[in-house]
Amino acid sequence: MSLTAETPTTTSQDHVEGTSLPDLLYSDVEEDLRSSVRALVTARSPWSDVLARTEAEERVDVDLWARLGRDLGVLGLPVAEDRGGAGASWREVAVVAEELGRAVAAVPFLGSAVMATAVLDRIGATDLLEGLAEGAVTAALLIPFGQLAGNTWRSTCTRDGDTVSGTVRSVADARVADVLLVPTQDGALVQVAVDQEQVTRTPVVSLDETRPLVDIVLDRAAAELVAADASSAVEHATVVGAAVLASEQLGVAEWCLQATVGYLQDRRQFGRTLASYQALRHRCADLWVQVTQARAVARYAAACAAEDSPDLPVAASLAQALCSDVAVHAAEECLQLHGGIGFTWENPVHLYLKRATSSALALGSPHAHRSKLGRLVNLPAPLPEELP
Amino acid sequence: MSLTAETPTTTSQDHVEGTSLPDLLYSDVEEDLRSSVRALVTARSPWSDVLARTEAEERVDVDLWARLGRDLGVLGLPVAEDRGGAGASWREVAVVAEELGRAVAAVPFLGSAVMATAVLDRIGATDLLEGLAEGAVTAALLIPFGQLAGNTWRSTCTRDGDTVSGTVRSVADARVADVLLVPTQDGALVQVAVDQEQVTRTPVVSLDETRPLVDIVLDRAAAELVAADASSAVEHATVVGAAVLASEQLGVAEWCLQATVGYLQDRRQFGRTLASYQALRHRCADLWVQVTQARAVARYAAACAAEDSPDLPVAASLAQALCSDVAVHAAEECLQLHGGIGFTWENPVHLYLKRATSSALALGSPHAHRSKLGRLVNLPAPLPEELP
Amino acid sequence: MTAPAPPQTPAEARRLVTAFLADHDPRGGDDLEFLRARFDAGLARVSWPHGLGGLGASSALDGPVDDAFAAAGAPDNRPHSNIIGLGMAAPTLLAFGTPDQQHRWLRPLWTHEDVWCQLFSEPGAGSDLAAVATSAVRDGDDWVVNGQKVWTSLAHESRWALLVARTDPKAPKHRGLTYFVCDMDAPGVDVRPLRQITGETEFNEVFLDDVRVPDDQRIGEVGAGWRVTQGTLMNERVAIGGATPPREGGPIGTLAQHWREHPEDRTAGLHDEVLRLWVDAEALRLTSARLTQQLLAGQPGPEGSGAKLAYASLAQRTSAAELGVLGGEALRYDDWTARRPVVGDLAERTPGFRFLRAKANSIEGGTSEVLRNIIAERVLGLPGEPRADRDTPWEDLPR
Amino acid sequence: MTAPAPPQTPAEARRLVTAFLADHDPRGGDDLEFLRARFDAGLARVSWPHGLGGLGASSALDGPVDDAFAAAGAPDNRPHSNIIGLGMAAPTLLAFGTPDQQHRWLRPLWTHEDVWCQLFSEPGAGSDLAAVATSAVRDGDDWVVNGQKVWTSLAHESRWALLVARTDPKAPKHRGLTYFVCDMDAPGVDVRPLRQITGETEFNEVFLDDVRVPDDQRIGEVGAGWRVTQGTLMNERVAIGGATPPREGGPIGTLAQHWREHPEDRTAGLHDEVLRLWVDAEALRLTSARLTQQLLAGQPGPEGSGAKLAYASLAQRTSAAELGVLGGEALRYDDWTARRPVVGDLAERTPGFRFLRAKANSIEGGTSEVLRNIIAERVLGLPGEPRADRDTPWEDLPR
Repeated sequence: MSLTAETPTTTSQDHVEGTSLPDLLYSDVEEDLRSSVRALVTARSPWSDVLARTEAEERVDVDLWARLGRDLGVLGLPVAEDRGGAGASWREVAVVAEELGRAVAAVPFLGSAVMATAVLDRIGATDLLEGLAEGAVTAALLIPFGQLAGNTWRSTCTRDGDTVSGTVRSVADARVADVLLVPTQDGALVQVAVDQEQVTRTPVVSLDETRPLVDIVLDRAAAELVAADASSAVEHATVVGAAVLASEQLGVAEWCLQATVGYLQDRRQFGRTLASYQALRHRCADLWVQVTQARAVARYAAACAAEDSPDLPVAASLAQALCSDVAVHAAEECLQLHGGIGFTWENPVHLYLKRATSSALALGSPHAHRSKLGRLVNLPAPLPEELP
Repeated sequence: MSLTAETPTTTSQDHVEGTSLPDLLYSDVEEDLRSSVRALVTARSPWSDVLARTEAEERVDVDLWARLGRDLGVLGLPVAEDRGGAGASWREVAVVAEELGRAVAAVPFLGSAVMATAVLDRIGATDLLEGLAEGAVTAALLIPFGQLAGNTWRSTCTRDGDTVSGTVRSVADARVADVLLVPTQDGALVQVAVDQEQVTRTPVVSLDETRPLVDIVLDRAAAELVAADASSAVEHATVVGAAVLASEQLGVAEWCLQATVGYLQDRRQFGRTLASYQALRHRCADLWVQVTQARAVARYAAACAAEDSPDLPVAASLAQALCSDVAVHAAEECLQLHGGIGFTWENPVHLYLKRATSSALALGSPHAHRSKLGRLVNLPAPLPEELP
Repeated sequence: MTAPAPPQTPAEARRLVTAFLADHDPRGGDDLEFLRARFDAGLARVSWPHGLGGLGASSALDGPVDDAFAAAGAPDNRPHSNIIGLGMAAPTLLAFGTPDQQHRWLRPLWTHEDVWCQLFSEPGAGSDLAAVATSAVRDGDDWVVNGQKVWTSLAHESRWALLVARTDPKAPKHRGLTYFVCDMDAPGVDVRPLRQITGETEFNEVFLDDVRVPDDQRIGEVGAGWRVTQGTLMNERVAIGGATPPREGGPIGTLAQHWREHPEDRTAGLHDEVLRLWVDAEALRLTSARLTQQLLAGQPGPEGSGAKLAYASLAQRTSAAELGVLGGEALRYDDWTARRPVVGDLAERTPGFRFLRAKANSIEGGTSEVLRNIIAERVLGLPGEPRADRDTPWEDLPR
Repeated sequence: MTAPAPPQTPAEARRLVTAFLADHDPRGGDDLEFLRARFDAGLARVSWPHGLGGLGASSALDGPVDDAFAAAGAPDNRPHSNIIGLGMAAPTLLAFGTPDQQHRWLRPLWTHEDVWCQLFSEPGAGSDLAAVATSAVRDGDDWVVNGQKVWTSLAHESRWALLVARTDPKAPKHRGLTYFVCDMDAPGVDVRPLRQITGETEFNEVFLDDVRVPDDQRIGEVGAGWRVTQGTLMNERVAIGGATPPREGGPIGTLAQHWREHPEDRTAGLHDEVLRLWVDAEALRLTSARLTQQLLAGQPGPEGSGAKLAYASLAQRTSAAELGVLGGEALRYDDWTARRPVVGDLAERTPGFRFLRAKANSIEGGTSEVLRNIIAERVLGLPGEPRADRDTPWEDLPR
């Protein structure tokens, strides 16, 4: 299959629908949702458990994952009620992602509750959707996690009758998936149950072991057709994934800022708290400014996804370009201002640095998203250099 | 004429002659030279005079220019004694440039004593060289000041018998030149006396009025052939110009750092000196680190010019890429840390900001020099984007 | 008589405008009479109080009312030529002025009969505004003012000035200040243009030599000048949360347009920088929009300082990128003549002008360093710098 | 007997090596005997004193001597495996040790019989090293040491450690410290691996529980530990001014090579970043070379702190660019197992490892913030931060 390339427009003004912008604040409902999720992850996923799990046999927090579905019912938020969902929107999904990011929780939310859900919802695959929304089934979209969202990409998986074959490297959130959603070379989407010999999942030593990757080989695996023409649905799902990932990155950045400020207030050097040093305070202030910007663009991306706005591709790439850099920078500042202790394994900072770094590369690096924006808003690349 | 494009090499290792580097320190002779020049410009070119001259009829400090030639004899430093020069090298020229930069002195040193001298020395045009070295004649190389040093460039000036015609915009150091050295479309170099009707010099409102530009129109101006094939000499002269300009930029940066440190020690806010604020001190420390790097690369570029090293194109572009940014940043920090007073006309900071900014654009912007380095050291540009 | 209920919705506000316009021809010719009538009808700014140009409505309705008048072709009060009057003097008078003072000054201020300026900064009191040395000494019903102010925009066009002066040099610096309104036509007021690095004379120095200010032009109590000043400056920052411009509405628009129209100026390094600036400009636009939404929702946030900090950096980087894109052409400037700036001139001038002018963005209205201090202390709750000057009599402080 | 005159030129130094090699077969098989003989001949480091492995020559001749031995295929003393011994312990012993101490420790140190480490940092004393809490109490001819040290590289392989401990808690923090050499095999020394964010255990925590240190292992006077420590740390910084690597000799080389070999990974934004890093790497290389030239010319400059600051930033930016160039492939790591690092492993591992390891560059050996303080104070002459802890007894300081 081929995800169609974004269509360039003549001027960026075409993207501006007047000056009216969606609501960028958090609603009361969203704040309640945030409180529930935060209460759950605080109780069930303290960072020491997250750290221990990065070297445990079972990398995914299946208990937390089950509770998110069963107890909180936040896995089907964007799905209509008549399809088994909660009838909310991607805005609420983004709030959940923010809290899961803040806790670097090891659950396949982005893969199953965002991207797999988005593609199935777009296609209208109601049966599978219901399972996902209830938390009974976990699914993963079979794309390399580093693939630029929504961009030209050709799957190498091929269909042959009711089977599918192919190799996909570095797939996220597939470690505990029951079902793989496989885009194929001919533009279709098929579903593959993992409990068959023809599916091999090889764990990858991942930069971020709180979202461990696998390499997947399908060797004439039994496959069921979901949709014959799923190109645009897959493209849409990855763009929604990028939009929601920005909120997760925001949560990471917020934790890092908060941890840094707290540490500076506690730790003493030369008989004074670190917070009493102006150079360090100014760095926190700059970081705070960046976090406020990350919040605004992440909210805008979530709102565009919720409204299915034509500006969604711009909003998603904007959010990825900005929030990726902010989250990484926040984690780097958090480590640096913690000094040596922040460089040790037995401190949570590295979990956030690794999550921030791998999230920045996921679904396209900030460089790739900026290049894409150049095409979307008509800021073209230079002409090729004339050779001498 | 066409300056030949730089030849790419297969790996940058080709540029490394072992691990031996030239002397990057200042010799005692150079320090003596520095003292003489500094004493002269301190006495003869205080910043208040420089400022007044930016709006005076005569923008160039012809008195200082005469003294540099007559009293100090620093206009023919790189020229061999048997050609009327001092038999020193581009290293010493760079020290003079540093001091002239530190004083934002309004003299055509870069144009006449560096680029015109370099091209004539390369060609071996002894008669003209002697005049330049003595300070009896001032010459300017007729290229747009923004032209990337040493790069592909085609002159639009054409020869017709003993005349030359053409228009060149934004020429530096030509305002008081007696002789114009004109590269022509056919690769020759001709000299044109300015005291003829067929030469029109139109002053340009320049971003840096301490090095004012002119637009020049030659309309069948009487011209004398200097060399029929001068392409490589002109290219070399612009590269030497870029190498020496880096030292001038170093002088600008050094003044800005020194002025900033001095101001912070004097000025009080909230009952304390500004120097007592750690955030400001850290910015000075960062600036100092940058200035030490600018000094090292400027010295290296001067040494490569002095030795006519094959690494000179790399050294010159490296120095321009770095020193341009350092000088501009130093001037910006100087202005910002002076606060409002730094934003006023009656304060020297803006003279340095304008000199730094225009020097950064002169002989190629830092962007252009980095791109050129990419070609020189084999770090190629991306392949052209595939269109969808 | 009880005041009528204020309008609650944009539609209700627009109905009031329609009713007013039925009685007042917006193109009748006498703009001043029209503006005065609009003020008297409470439709100048509907969020202002009854009897003072408003109807006590939500500030969210001010925009729709202005829009409705503009749509009808009504004359406006040239708000961009009286920014300090409308943005700072009016809110200060409303918050701290006596009823007499409000009635005396607000109408001609709003109708643009009187332009206002502020006499705050001094050569020795910039970021440390509470260090002002200009003195005001009581003499009968007047105060006699002496000192030098600086960075005063519009002083040469202004009828009135907000003035902060020291009335008690023996008190600690924040406690010895008093706030006045100064008549700029009074004897002893000398306005001299102050030239900037752009060549322009956007600002002024103002010398005050035995200027008599009647005590009824004092705003707030004697010695309470710092509190009033803080109120004024808070309005300066809130003003940032105004209408959200369209995408590419700021300096990025000029740069993006040039990039689209001049393929020959594009290089790889500049491409990345232009895209980064586009991202940052759009992020700042959305951040400012979110701040406005917070204000309208009654959740005033501290993001204003952050937005100003980010704006200054963005404007400086954008104008620097413009120079880079232009390359050698940017070596040329347009005009160094000392002259007064023209409103809206920024986009018309050379990139060099924008580059130089943007250098002031991180200084004027609170330096970026002071804003970082404010964010660290007030938003993040980190401790402030040790202060040696809080409890010492002003006259004993080192200067 | 008078010592022979030290060699004055590289050629003279090389002649001494040739003469030594005539009597000692460099490939004779017993490396330790060869190294001991080289030490005894004063050719270990010719800049060290007579009788202590050297000939009192200029330090500019140490390199040529090493090169001459290497050219002859002689065994070396594995200097990269004893960096703290050679770079810090040896200079400290030479500057502050007694003749007995120098004769006891320098030869086995140089021959690599004894590896050394330093017991300086503590959980509560990082940048603020003078705050160490580890105590040393006099008991007869010994000192009894108790405390916890951290960030100790090579502790698990070391025979000896440089130790700074508090001998007078009632004195101000800088004045109550004493400097010792601690036997790492002594009872009560417990070395525990400390794991880092890379997964590796490059460093150690060292617990000292009633460790007895004989008084003849004290370096310098009781209470003079801070001065000795400063001497040690100064050597740490001078060590930066070593041999100049070739162009692209550092992390930039790995990045540049990848760029050349993988056209498919190139993008416009990354191109500019790679070129900027190349420029900065070459600038730092030249700056370091200039610093070395200054040192050799007898003009020790303060550039060492600046070079370390710039190196940390460059290493971090370069490894981040590597991740960007690799894109999705950089999501993979190689090995999280807790293990001891291998010298020279950096270029062999994944970009993710280099990215994580580089985070320590701005912390270890003086944080970038401390280095900025040092530059501002010692180079630029700006005032230091107000210090509340200078004159207070250590035991009364808040912790």
